[in-house]
Amino acid sequence: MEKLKSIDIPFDIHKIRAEFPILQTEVHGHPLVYLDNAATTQKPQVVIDSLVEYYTQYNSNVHRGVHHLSQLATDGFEAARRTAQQYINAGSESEIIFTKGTTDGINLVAQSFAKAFLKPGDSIIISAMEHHSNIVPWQIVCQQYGAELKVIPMDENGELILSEYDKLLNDRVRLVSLPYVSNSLGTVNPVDLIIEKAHKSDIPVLLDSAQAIQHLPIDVQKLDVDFLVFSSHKVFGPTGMGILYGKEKWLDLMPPYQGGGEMIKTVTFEKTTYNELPFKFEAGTPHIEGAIGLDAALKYTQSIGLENIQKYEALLYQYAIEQLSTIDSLRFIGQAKHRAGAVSMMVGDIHPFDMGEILDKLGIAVRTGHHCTEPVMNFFKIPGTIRASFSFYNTFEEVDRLVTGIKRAKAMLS
Amino acid sequence: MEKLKSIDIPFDIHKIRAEFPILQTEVHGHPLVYLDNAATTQKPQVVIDSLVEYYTQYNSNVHRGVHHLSQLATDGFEAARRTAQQYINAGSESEIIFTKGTTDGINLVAQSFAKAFLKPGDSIIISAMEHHSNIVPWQIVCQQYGAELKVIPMDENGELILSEYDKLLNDRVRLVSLPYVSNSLGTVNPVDLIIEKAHKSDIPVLLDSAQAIQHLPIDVQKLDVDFLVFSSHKVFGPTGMGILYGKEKWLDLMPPYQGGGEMIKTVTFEKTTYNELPFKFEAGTPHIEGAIGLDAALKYTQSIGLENIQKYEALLYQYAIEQLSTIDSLRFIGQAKHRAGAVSMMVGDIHPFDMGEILDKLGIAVRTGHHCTEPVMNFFKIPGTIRASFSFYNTFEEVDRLVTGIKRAKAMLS
Amino acid sequence: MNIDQTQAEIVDDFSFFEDWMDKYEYIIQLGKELPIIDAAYKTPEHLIKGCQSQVWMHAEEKDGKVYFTADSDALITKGLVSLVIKVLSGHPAAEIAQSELTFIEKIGLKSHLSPTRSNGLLSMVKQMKLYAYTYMAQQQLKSQ
Amino acid sequence: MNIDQTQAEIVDDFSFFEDWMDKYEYIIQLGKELPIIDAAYKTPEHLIKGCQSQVWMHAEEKDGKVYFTADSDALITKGLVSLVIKVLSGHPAAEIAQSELTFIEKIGLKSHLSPTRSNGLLSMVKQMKLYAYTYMAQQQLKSQ
Ligand SMILES: Cc1ncc(COP(=O)(O)O)c(C=O)c1O
Ligand SMILES: Cc1ncc(COP(=O)(O)O)c(C=O)c1O
Repeated sequence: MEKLKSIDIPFDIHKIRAEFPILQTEVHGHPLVYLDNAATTQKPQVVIDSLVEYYTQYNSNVHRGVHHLSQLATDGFEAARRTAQQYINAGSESEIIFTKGTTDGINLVAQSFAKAFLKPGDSIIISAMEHHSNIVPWQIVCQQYGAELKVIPMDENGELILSEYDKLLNDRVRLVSLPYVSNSLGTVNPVDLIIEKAHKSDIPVLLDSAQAIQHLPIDVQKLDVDFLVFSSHKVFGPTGMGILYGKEKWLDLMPPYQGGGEMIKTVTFEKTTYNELPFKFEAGTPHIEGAIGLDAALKYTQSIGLENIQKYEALLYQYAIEQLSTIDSLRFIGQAKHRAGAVSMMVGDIHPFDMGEILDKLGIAVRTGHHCTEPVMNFFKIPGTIRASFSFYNTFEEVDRLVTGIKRAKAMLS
Repeated sequence: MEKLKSIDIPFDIHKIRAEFPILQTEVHGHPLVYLDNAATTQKPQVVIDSLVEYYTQYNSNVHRGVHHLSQLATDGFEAARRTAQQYINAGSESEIIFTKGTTDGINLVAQSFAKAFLKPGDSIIISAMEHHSNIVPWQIVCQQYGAELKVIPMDENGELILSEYDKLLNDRVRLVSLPYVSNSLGTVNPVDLIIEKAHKSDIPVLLDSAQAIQHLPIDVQKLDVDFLVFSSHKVFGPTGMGILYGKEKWLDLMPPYQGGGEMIKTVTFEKTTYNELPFKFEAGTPHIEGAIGLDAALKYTQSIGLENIQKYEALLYQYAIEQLSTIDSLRFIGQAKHRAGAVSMMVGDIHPFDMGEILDKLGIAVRTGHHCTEPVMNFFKIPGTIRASFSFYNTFEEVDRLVTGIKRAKAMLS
Repeated sequence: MNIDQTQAEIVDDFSFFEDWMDKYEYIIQLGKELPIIDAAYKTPEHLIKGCQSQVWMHAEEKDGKVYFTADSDALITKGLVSLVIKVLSGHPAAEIAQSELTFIEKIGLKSHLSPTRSNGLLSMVKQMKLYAYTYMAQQQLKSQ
Repeated sequence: MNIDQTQAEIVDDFSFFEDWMDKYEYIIQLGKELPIIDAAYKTPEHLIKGCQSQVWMHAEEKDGKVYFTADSDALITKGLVSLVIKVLSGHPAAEIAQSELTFIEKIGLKSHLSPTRSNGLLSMVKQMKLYAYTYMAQQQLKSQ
């Protein structure tokens, strides 16, 4: 810890922590050490305030309303779309679809894309390190349309084997869908390369960015990615909200996912004409409050600076790896060269569940289990891992507390 | 107004209004008269507080977490499910599915039910007074499965013609879906009778209760309804949240709607086993905050008492009809004997859009247009209506202001 | 009066009214001065479909100047169309195309109208400039 | 000692520890006293699958009393199983079936354990009572 000069740290961590009310709380008599950020992130006061402000000052249904509140709500809602657009540098607002979250976004693409493009004998490529949310939707459509699900394998370090990916690419592949960053291994995948290879065969790529959006600056135009999804709740925004970015050229060709209010131009019982993008994919009253909260969250993150966050988190991650390595019989699950966010581990043959429970009693929140990536656990032949996942509001002292906690639990459980 | 003795009014309206911060605000220099409750309802302080409390004290991802915050969040989330269950008197918690809202709920049922039961040549029955959200999802599945969409017609008063409904019922009908209360006409449909008739032929019924849940006490077991959906934001809760009630016997036979985290038991790349109810239908991180806010909203409404609300609103509705009737050349669109919530009208041939804009400048929020029920507008051959929709926090004085406002706007626009 | 002079005059007119209700009265009044589109032109091709109200518009060139006629099913919309026509009609295509309609902002229409309405207003202006550009292109073709 | 006496004793034991860490130490210790299930019974049929850890359990009747053996892959779970077995094992089926396990609440397990864990504990108890009822049913059949 002492090695780090304050000059290395690009922001005032104490000021930042003060902005997150929950970080001031205690758990079982200890100050909370929240290291479950890959599951969900905590919210800064500005996000909480934005929700309160919405409901106390301008709550109303959006679009089509002539009255004042409806105008304010519509303005706020559409401003959030522009903030999200700018955040990932999308070319147009109409490429930004509000969803319920990552899972909802993947299901939307899976269903609509399949309806437009998937034929018997086609295939969809995913990877060996998927979250269930990027497996099951594709299993469902593959079964529905008689297509095949193919998997890019990984090695013992938790890195995708790109030579195997090359072999899977052929003219029956309709789409490649994979995580930017793995939630259980921390692996940052070489997505530029993966997209480039797919595009050589005109195959679109979806990036599950649930674990990337809060750690890395993302530029969809530079990546040239076709679809990108993330969840608001994992990037300091409210629950029940997410973003699907899709290139207009694809979204235009895809049928709507859900039917209802907002997504139509005209309706008769005989024939319905759909609205234009992005509304075509947004049936029903949207999660207005969620959009407004996400807007505040993205602006907050931008005010700190994604580059600063990335720099700080890299230092923190490095420190965590170093310190955890000092624990006897601890082994990391996932040792990719390029990692971010989550550190997964096993300590001897201690059951992760036991470890998690003891750490909790010490005020340290980690997640244990398969992290919705059962195939990853099967690959490593383990029941689950202990996962500590970091955010920019975590400190080096908290890493120390984690290490001390694991040591203590280990003593009890060995 | 003076005719009403305070003894008739079952609660202290001033105390209630004080609990809704937004009702204390001004619009264009006038105290806000919010009469757009059918679009969305305002939130009492307890609901706003519940969100703040969640994010400042126990925000965390639910289920599977060993740590303290995750326990609290899971407890809160599952408590909300029980509150909703009890609110509509469902037989079991596993029959309560959290959705994004009414539209999401209808789409879920349409897709999953159709996948399990809809065959070419079958039909689905809806009604002439549907919201688009109860038309388009059925159009989509009917087209997909080669089934036919049939429509129960209505009369000039906006009442369904039940003798025509009888004629539509036959052994190729797979499901009847209709609104409990119409959002553009205010009609309260005789749903007991409609359900009874359908059940005689073993046909399940879905009730779109988006406009019923905030006005009437609902008992799904007494109604014996098969599916019932509503939106949180229309019953004083947060946006992005809704409830689907479904009888276990149906939900068990229906395949999941979305794939992802939470809805699975085990996942391998070859085979996925789905979780049990209600989780089978809840893929991805749920809208935890939304559930907690809905919980607070339903408890708040219960503390006032649905019977009291119904009684007060009936008086208010009656008063509004009486007072509006005094306006020359005003005609009501929808004159069903049994009505609740919304009053739709036209004043001479004044364009509703003009009327809405002038009323807004007087601080009165009404909605104008087709209210997502274009077929209803086509039926009455009008471009739209002026719709005032009431909640229990509206007052008799507000009705007076509406009447005065319409008179003034009429003078300007004639 | 050129385009900017008319704009200045309108801003002046509106400054008399303190209350928005009065401004609306005035806008509605202006609707009655709208040069009404010939019934023959009230066809789908001349329709600018807004979200809640409809506008039909027609443009004609005479002596190097562009004249607009229009109608709407809503009175306030009609008044707004009338305002814009008052500013732009009867001027050379080039001037219309290059004009900057600052009066909309100045009289507070943009912030006071519902966005549905003000978006409608903006798309109307866009449509009128499009007409102007079309005439300019035609002149260009003729002169070649 | 009958079931309630054992419960009282456990409550007493736990009252010595102020800190939950000490209670966990004790629970883990108890796991080591668990009568381990015969390897032959460690089969899927004997598995009570929890959300994060697994428990195998076997029941046997001898001289009118029911004896339980078990195992788990997690130490804390093992300790909890051990606790429940300590209370219920070696008693007549009828007593097991009718027992009320108040000690779980009393020593604060229900509020301190993760719900995953405490739900697991409850389903374990349920399973044990089910065994007991099964034996009672068998006795009933025999006696007819
Ligand atoms: C009768 C009816 N059905 C469905 C809906 C759609 O509800 P939501 O937009 O909350 O999904 C509404 C709300 O506008 C409605 O009034
Ligand atoms: C890589 C990845 N994909 C998808 C998801 C699903 O996100 P959500 O549950 O917010 O829909 C997660 C979150 O757990 C994730 O980490």
